[in-house]
Amino acid sequence: MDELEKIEGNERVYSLNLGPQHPSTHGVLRILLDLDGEYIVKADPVIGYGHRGHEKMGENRQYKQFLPNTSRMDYLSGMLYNHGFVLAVEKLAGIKVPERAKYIRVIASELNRISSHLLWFGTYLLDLGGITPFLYAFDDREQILDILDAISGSRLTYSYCRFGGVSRDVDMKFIEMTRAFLKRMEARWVDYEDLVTKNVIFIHRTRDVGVISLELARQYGVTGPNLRACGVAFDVRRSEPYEVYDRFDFEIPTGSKGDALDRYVVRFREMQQSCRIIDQALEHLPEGEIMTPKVPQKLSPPKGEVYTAFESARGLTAYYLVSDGSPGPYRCHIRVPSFGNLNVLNDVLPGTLVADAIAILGSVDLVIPEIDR
Amino acid sequence: MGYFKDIFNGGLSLIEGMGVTARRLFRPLVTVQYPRKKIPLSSAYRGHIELKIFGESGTHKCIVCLNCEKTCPSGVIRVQGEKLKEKGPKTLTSYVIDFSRCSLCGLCVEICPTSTLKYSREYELVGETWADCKIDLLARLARQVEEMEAEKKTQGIAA
Amino acid sequence: MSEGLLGSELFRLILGLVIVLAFSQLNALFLVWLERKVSGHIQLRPGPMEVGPHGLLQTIIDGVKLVGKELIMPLKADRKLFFLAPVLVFTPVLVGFLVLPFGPGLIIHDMNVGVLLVFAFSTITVLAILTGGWASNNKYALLGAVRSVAQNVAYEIPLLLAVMSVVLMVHSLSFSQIVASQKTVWFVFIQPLACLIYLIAATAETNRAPFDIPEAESELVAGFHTEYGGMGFGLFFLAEYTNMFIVCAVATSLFFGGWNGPFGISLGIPGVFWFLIKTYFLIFVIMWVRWTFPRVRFDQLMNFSWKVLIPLSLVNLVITAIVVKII
Amino acid sequence: MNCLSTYLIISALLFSLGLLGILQRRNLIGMLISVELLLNAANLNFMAYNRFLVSDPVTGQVITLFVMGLAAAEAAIGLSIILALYRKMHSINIEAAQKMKG
Amino acid sequence: MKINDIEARMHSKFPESPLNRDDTGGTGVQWSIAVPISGIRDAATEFDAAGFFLESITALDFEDTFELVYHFNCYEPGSRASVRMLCGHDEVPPSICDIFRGAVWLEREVHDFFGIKFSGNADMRPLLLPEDADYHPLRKTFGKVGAYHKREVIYG
Amino acid sequence: METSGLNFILQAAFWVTVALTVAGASIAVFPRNILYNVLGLALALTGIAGFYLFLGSLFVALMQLLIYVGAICIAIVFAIMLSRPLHMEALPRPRAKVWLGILGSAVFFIGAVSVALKTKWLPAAGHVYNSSQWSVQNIGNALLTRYELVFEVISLVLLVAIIGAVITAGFSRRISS
Repeated sequence: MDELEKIEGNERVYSLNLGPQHPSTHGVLRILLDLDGEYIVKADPVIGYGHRGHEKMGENRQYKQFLPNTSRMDYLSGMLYNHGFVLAVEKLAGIKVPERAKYIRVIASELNRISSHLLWFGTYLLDLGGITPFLYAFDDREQILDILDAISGSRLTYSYCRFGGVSRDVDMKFIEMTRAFLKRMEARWVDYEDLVTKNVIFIHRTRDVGVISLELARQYGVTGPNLRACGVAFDVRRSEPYEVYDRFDFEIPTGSKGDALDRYVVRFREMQQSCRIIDQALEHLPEGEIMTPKVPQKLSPPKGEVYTAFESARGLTAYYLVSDGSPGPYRCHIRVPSFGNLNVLNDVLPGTLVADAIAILGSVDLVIPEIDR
Repeated sequence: MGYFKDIFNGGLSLIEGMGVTARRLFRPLVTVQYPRKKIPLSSAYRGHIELKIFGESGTHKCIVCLNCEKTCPSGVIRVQGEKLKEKGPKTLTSYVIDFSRCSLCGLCVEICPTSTLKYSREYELVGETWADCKIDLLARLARQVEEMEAEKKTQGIAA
Repeated sequence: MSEGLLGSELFRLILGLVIVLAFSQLNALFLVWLERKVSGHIQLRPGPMEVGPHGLLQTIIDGVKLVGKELIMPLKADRKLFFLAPVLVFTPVLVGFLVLPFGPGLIIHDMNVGVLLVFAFSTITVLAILTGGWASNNKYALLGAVRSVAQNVAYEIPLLLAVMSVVLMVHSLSFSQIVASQKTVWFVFIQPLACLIYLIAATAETNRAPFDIPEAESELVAGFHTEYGGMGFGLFFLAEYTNMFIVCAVATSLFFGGWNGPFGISLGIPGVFWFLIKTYFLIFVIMWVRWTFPRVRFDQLMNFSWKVLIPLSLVNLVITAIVVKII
Repeated sequence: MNCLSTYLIISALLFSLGLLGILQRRNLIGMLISVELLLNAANLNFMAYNRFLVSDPVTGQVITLFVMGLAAAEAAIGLSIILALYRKMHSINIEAAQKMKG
Repeated sequence: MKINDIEARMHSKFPESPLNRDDTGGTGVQWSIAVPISGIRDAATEFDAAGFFLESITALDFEDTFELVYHFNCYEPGSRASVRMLCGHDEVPPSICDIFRGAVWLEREVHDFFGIKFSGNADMRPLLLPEDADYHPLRKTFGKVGAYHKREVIYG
Repeated sequence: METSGLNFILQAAFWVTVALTVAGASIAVFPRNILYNVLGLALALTGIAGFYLFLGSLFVALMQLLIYVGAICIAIVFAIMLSRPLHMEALPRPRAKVWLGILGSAVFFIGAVSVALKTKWLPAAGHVYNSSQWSVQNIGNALLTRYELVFEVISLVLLVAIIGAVITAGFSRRISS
């Protein structure tokens, strides 16, 4: 390290602007890199290019009007964000949700989680230079989007959940489609393992790259698959089960070292676990209402606050809503997982190669608009 | 010997990967040539909103209550109505949406007391100017009514 | 005067060059199309379909578009070198065609040092890439250029060593003699290791995935040609594909029996077709590899060359030398 | 054109250009480039003499090849010294190298 | 359970501070404690030592005061705790960025949106707002002014 | 008639090569930009390879390209990239040094040219130019028979040089990832 300091401040170090427009920054992220040759001496992520003021919008809107905003924060797991928001508001207003709606929400959320992970899988391989897995993953993701399109009517920003239920009931066709998808994925996992997981080049590119130690992860508040890759089985679906997650039998995959390969494996196995959850939920999907009948159009929850955490595709996400009794929140704060996941890169990137930096950046699965909010 | 084993296993994994791509070479394609071939829309598809045509009256049922305009989070909808008679409901004179700002949340459809709003099945919505994104729903309705009548006529002739 | 070398051959050379120019351009356009088709079908999509039957004319349209584009140069770029580089990158590529044995007698200039000629000129490509990368005055381009140089230094050695083991067997540096001596048995069966090393090193030489680190899209945007647009980019692009053809053609002549059919069976097909079939098959393999694997990292690439390819090719060369001496 | 003295004059020109480079440059890599020019001028002479005067056809060529080998060695060593110097002094100017004495 | 240990510790450390417990999990936070401005560093040190991580820092803007809310959590089920701290509109709370490294950005974000400066955080450049931003959008006085309450209106 | 036309082309080619070589050498020496120098050197070396071709030895010409352009120029470029003099401010050349250099090289040039022109060069006894004798086989034979010792020594020198270069430049990275 002392040698590193010696090199700083002389003409060897030059800076490189990675982004805001770069093929691998996934959105408008800019990282100011100080490089020595191809080694990174210092990394300073610059964010905020996609800041839209969702929190301020939340304060100026009614609860239901803010719902469409939520899926635009993390557009890759819009269903999960919708889901979390309705959970928060239901908790705040004390609305009960019918069982069927709970199951449907879980199925839709898990499908969305798989689609988000599949997109990450594809783009991560794209970052590493493999183009074909990206298109295979998108092929699979397309199936999920079709399923979600069939129930919600849109493919990315769903606005499917409602306070007290969901907006549309599912039919047999949906169940068939989902089952067919689960069956299809069985064969695909094998293909992906052959094509990517076992690939010697891939393993060499990711093993021991971008190690986030458990202590570092804790310091920065890293959550989600990135944390689980460090060996902690921390998942909001398990630690504070919401909806009906406590009724399902699923594992929380963990890694050991916290390197990029572990993060990859954890996400990969998480997709398989999500499939298991969906399978069980389809099995036990009850009949009945999908909407609580007594939810007023203009919802005015009582005074108070609620902090509702849920597991989005990227980690622990939480809505912090403070109500003053009016139809809109007094304060609407969103805790986003990518914030900590990007922040930790301040410590992880220095000392790595530019090529590694791309591999690390891809492996933590950032969605920049989620950070910018 | 670990050296040669690594090389061998590495090579094997590469060949396995090539096997996966090679198999795909002979599978049917999954994409379609879009403008020539179109995929059927899902039944739930939500395009921009439009006014529903009710069979008995052959027109919409908008009562200009302005609920949709008020509930829209993005200020998409502009509704204007006039009182044609001294007593009685207002009549819709203009219903324009600015689709470029719409977030397709569907609040307007849900809140409409007469259920006269519905999602269209329009998805080819390219525009070159902001003005192209402004959709006059009344004009659209008139067009649709005309088309329906024309269709009825041809059907009548055929019958 | 050295008429023996330059005299009567001169007109043939010039004629050959004209044909080569035409062929290489058409071939490169075809290869670009082929690459798109191969990648498309591997990825379960049709590839270009709109222009011409199955998009066959797509690359020509693209070429016309590239020619029509404005030549944009970054403000502080080095003007002379910036425009020199794309031209420079194309010249060595053409020289390679001079000695390629397309068929028996179908060779522009059958030199007794033909193999050497191809590799002597191929190094100029690196200089051109470097010039282009440096002249762009762009850090990504410069990084790509530096990577290209380092990669070239590392892969030239196993490439030449692999070729040398074949040369040792034939006792000749002339392509036609090398091909002629594979009448019945192709050298790929006698020298499988050398063939593999040659193909790997050649992939690296032509900056093809998984060794495309000089232009690594996800890391360096477009590497050394980041700042090039229009025909500047077009020339780099064409040169890459022409280079690929040459490398595969050389592999065909060195290891896959050139114009000879397998095991001396020609099936009545003219030699030139055998040659082209095999070359295009090798090109297909290289494309297939590109659309399958992720990119290796820069230092892993160097390690792979120094720790695996060079020792193996050296051992292979020594064994070949001993065996040749004994026989 | 193709006679001995033409080559000799060209080689003399190259040599004096190389000499000029060595004498006036401060950049060590620039000096190395000039040295390469000198070696090539000598090589050209060898080849020309071999072609026009010497009875044995290979001597000049072989010597040229040897000089090339030596030039490669010289370049390798020279460049590595320059790199080492650069790491130490952060400069590749000849004045920087002079600091090393004594 | 770590959460009970730390609750006892916090209680003994800040004996006069009100501590709200939510056993039903209705608000998503197991318990919350209100600390004075000077106490936040002590509290954060305790949480750090107990192996908690910092989930979020946010602020509420009231007519009379800011309220900073720190959410801590650990890797055990149901262990979220919040530390609340009243902070006058012109007060400068101490930074905890040397205790939790991730706090640097969280505090920067709070500074962006509310204009609360943290003493001890050297990096106070705008994070999400433009580099030259001199406004604080989440203050209730910014932009369209809606409801602007005193703290007791909501928390009694 | 055809031979004269051919001769003209050859003549032209020769003088073009001369021009390129001299231009390359000048670019290698005069510009302050080190990358220009290297490219100039590459051009001059390619020109010299052309001369070898005119002198009748294709093999040496190709070796010239392979070793000088392909290896040495690339190595120099590599060193340039590693030491990054491009980003440094180029110091002005001392005027006295420049004049001294010009004077020295001019004196040498005049001397060498006058020697070259005044000497009556006589081919050695038994000199016959025969292109068939200038073949690769002959060179190879000579290398491994008459010049074998020199060949071995040069190989050794190269090996030592490579090892020395590796040690001097040092492969160790300053920052380990």
